[in-house]
Amino acid sequence: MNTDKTLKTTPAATLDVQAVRAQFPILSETVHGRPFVFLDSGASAQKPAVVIDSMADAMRHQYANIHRGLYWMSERTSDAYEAVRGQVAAFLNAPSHEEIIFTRNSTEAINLVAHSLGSLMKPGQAVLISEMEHHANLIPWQMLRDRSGVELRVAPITDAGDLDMEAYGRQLEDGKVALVAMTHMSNVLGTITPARQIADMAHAAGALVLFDGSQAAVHHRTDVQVLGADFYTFTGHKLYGPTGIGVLWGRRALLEEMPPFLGGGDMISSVTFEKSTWANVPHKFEAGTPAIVETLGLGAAIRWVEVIGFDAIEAHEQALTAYALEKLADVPGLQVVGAPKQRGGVISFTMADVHPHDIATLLDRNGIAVRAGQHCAEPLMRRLGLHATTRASFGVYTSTQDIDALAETLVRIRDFFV
Amino acid sequence: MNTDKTLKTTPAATLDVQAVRAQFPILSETVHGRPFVFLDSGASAQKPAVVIDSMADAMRHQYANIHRGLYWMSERTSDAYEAVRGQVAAFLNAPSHEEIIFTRNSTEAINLVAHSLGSLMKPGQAVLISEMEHHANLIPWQMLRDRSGVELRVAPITDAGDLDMEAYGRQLEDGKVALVAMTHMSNVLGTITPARQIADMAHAAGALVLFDGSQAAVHHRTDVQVLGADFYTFTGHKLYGPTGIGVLWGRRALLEEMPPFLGGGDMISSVTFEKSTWANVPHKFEAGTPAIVETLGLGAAIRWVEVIGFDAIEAHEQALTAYALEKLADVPGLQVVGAPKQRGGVISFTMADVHPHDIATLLDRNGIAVRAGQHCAEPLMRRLGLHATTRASFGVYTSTQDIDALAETLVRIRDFFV
Amino acid sequence: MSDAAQDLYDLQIVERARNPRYAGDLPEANLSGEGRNPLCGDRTRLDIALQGYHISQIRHRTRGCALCTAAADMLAERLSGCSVEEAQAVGVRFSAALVTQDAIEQVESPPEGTPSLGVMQPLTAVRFHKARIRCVELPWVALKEALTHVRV
Amino acid sequence: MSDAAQDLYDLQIVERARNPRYAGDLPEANLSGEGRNPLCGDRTRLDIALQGYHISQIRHRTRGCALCTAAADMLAERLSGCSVEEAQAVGVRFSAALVTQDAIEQVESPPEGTPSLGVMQPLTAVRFHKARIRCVELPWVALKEALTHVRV
Ligand SMILES: Cc1ncc(COP(=O)(O)O)c(C=O)c1O
Ligand SMILES: Cc1ncc(COP(=O)(O)O)c(C=O)c1O
Repeated sequence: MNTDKTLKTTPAATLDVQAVRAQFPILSETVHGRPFVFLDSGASAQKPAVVIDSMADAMRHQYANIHRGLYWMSERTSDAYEAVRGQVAAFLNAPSHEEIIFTRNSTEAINLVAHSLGSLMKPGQAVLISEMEHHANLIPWQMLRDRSGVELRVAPITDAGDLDMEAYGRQLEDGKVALVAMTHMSNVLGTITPARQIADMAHAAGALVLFDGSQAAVHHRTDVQVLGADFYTFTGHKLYGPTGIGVLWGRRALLEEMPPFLGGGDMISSVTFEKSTWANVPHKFEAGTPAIVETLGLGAAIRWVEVIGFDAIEAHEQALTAYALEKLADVPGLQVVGAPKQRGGVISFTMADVHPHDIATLLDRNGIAVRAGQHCAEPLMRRLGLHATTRASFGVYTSTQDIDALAETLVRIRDFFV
Repeated sequence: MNTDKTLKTTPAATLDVQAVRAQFPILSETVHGRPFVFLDSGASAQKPAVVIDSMADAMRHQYANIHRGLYWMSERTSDAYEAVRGQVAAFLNAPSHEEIIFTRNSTEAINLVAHSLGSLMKPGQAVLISEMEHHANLIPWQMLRDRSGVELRVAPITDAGDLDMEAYGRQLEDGKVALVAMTHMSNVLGTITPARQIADMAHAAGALVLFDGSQAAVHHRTDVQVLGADFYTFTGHKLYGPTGIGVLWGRRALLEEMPPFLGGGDMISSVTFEKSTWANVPHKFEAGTPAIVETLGLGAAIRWVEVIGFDAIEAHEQALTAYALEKLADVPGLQVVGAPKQRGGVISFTMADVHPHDIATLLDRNGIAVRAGQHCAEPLMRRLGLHATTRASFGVYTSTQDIDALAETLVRIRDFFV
Repeated sequence: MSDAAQDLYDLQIVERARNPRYAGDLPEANLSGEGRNPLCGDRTRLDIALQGYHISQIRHRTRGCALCTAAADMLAERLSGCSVEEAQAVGVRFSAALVTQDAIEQVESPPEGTPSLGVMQPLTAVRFHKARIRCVELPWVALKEALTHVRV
Repeated sequence: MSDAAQDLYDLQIVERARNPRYAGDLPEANLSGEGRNPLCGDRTRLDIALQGYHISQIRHRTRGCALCTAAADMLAERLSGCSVEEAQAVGVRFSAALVTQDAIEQVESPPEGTPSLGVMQPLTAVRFHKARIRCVELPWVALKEALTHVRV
């Protein structure tokens, strides 16, 4: 490989990657005796020390079950928990903190809507998704279809990996679509979908729109009002936050209309054996003891992301992705999957004659973590005519050295096999 | 108050409470300038340092998304996650680790059964609960009733706070009951229900039985096989573990028959030599990225509890509860609610002329944390003819000094009001 | 009890709760309303005798904690003889005093023209006890219900 | 590549994957079976010519990684000429060698009477790569399916 070649792009200098990396303890680890090169942030991001510490500190110094506790520890913990709701609302520019529902992850958030909003849908109505959905935004709708007779439609993508907007428009034409549920960024192709346009077209056809922001919310600033969304979901562990915590945002009028999903403590107003009435939004949707400490951790993660700022994050990731695309183009036999108009920090690729599994294992032996397989997007794989890909995905701590290590090792892997 | 009085009981010496307390960082905190006296473990327990550290250590040194990751960090994290499944199975003496399903909490575990098993029930069948259920084991069945036309029956309790076994038997007589869903320990009365007998009677009548072990699993050793249970649930945060993680155990044949609850990634069957359906269980019920770090924390909590041992824990809590009942009997105007045959470390009480809210706030001003209200058991309150109670609940770190502080302060509160 | 507890459980409040002056029925009432807290089962009912736009008398029946009982009784005393408009202005002022822990200034030197809290003043200590704010607000929920159909 | 990678990607394995000797169709086959891994889309199909209880020939068509392809090809070589019973015994032995990282001893000095792994030996290095075990097991899933209706 020609390392003398002058690269056309270099990452923006707005983000001090080394300083960022220093905040992630795990990045100092070695794997198989090599420095740990983590290129699987799309599956789950690593956690900065402030997130880890915020959780440990809560459990060390200020913890009790929340709501209804009339004592200091409980009140303080409740306040901290509810303050994160406000933070998340600001993070998404949601009109009100009462529109923020905490879930385990994005998957549960989508299932909540599929169950709760879904129970209001009737046969004859349809849900419209796309060909590039993660299973999390596919299976819940399939299950709804099988439960309730609602139709499930799939909008096609172009060969480049963009949503086919004309075909999408045609799917909306008969007015039967009640809900468009679509990814805001593909976890396989990196495609950032034209959310505003998708929403406008959906609304014009009388449909609501839910965006699966699991990937998107990590890479750029999200404004649910500018996007024109009705529902938006994301998941804490991809946003440098803890596992076990995700978010559903929904417009208040919709949330108020929807029946609760899970039943239990903390979601009721009054209970008799005969009949119960529900608490107000958002508590109606949060049954049982929530992931209290994880919510505080999510708050710390959002605070951390906001200090770095999405301008710097986006510039860094865009530059890094461009750098990676260039570097990977030099690897013999390597084929990047898709060429979407707008791409976040996710690149899937195949390599002639070398199977993704073999690539992943051999990269790992060199300390480099990538994902290989179908990426929970089997129908998309079929659409692309592929069985599996290797995927490198980037985070705020990803450096050009990481990319260099990836590209160089790929060349050696290829030599090893061919 | 007569402090010279010789007490008839003192806690067993098998547990070094001071050594246990030293492992809980939060117990060194002060509240309103007083030492923190925590008597709300029934709502959520505090966490020992090993639990806090296990979570932080995972995020610092060994974290990645689990399953399908072909690299070292992911494999190690997957192994650690799955190892906790084995630990939980041993903890409950479940026949197989594949019968352990991780949920957010006990509430979600019960909702899972209500949705999934519930979808197999038909009008004409009934679910039987008791008068002393937590809302978590009531509302999901009400919602099932309203969704599917299944009948909801309620077995009465005696004035002492025990399940009325004769009435329970009569409720089973017509053979319509498909599932008995009952608490294994009341969070209000402390009643430990005769689970084996409940299960035997249910089975004889052709019904399955689910025990809500949210409280029970904390106080004594649980053996789902000895209990004759078909389903058992508990919640990590009451077992000195993290928030955001709970457990459903179910008999394999039932879990295999049941349709999945949430849809998403990670719930697809896998190929093995056996090609048996076990591959579907438990993963069929775990959609999306689970609470990975919290599961590891639960593993640390169980390990910690098992080192102390349930013999010591139970002896300590039984002695402490007896001590507390004696001490509280000396508080003028105080009335303990219920006198069940077997009681875990939970005592609810009322005090003539002083409202539970006022008691809780005034105790808190003295650093003492108790719960006041309806304890997510409104119908039970109605049955008892009460509007609210004050509840003190004990954990492995509760000391006789904590009880003394409670009793003395209650006397002063009473003096203040009367 | 500790100083801070004394703050909240001011002697005036405890005394009121023990011996409310405005508890009971009001046969001549032409308005009534109820406030309930489903989380603890507390409840307060207000009976109001309205003459034109003037509140001539108020009585309450309260099943609740000391704060709730005292709040109901002090409401009854403070609003007796007020116009509906004044009553509502007192309510606004009271709410404002409860909203934030930084509201002390506002409590101590309110903007000109706002009605005084009078006998209700000690209740504002509850602003430091967020979880108890519902308790002192419950009578005001009842008042709001009672005045629903009164157009000023 | 590093030493550990060499371990797994033994030259024999890589060579097999590159140039499988038993790939293709088997027109005279009277049994066939398929193994699929839905997580990655990998698939291997075995065609088997069975004469009485003896496997006379095996061919495979594999769409998979190097480990899967080599495993299928080595299976075909090892089991050609075996009885069904022997084939199953080799399978049991192979499974045991993959189960645990402590199985080295068992791999190197198996209990008496157990059949040798022969050409398959290098595949056992996969026991250190838990996530890849499925890859080398896939041909055995196919074999099991092919033999479902053969009663020994
Ligand atoms: C008896 C009982 N059941 C269920 C629950 C619900 O537990 P969680 O809120 O963790 O789901 C509790 C705890 O509040 C409980 O005490
Ligand atoms: C686009 C997309 N949607 C949904 C999910 C599901 O997220 P989680 O597993 O946290 O629920 C993911 C992550 O795997 C994703 O990439």
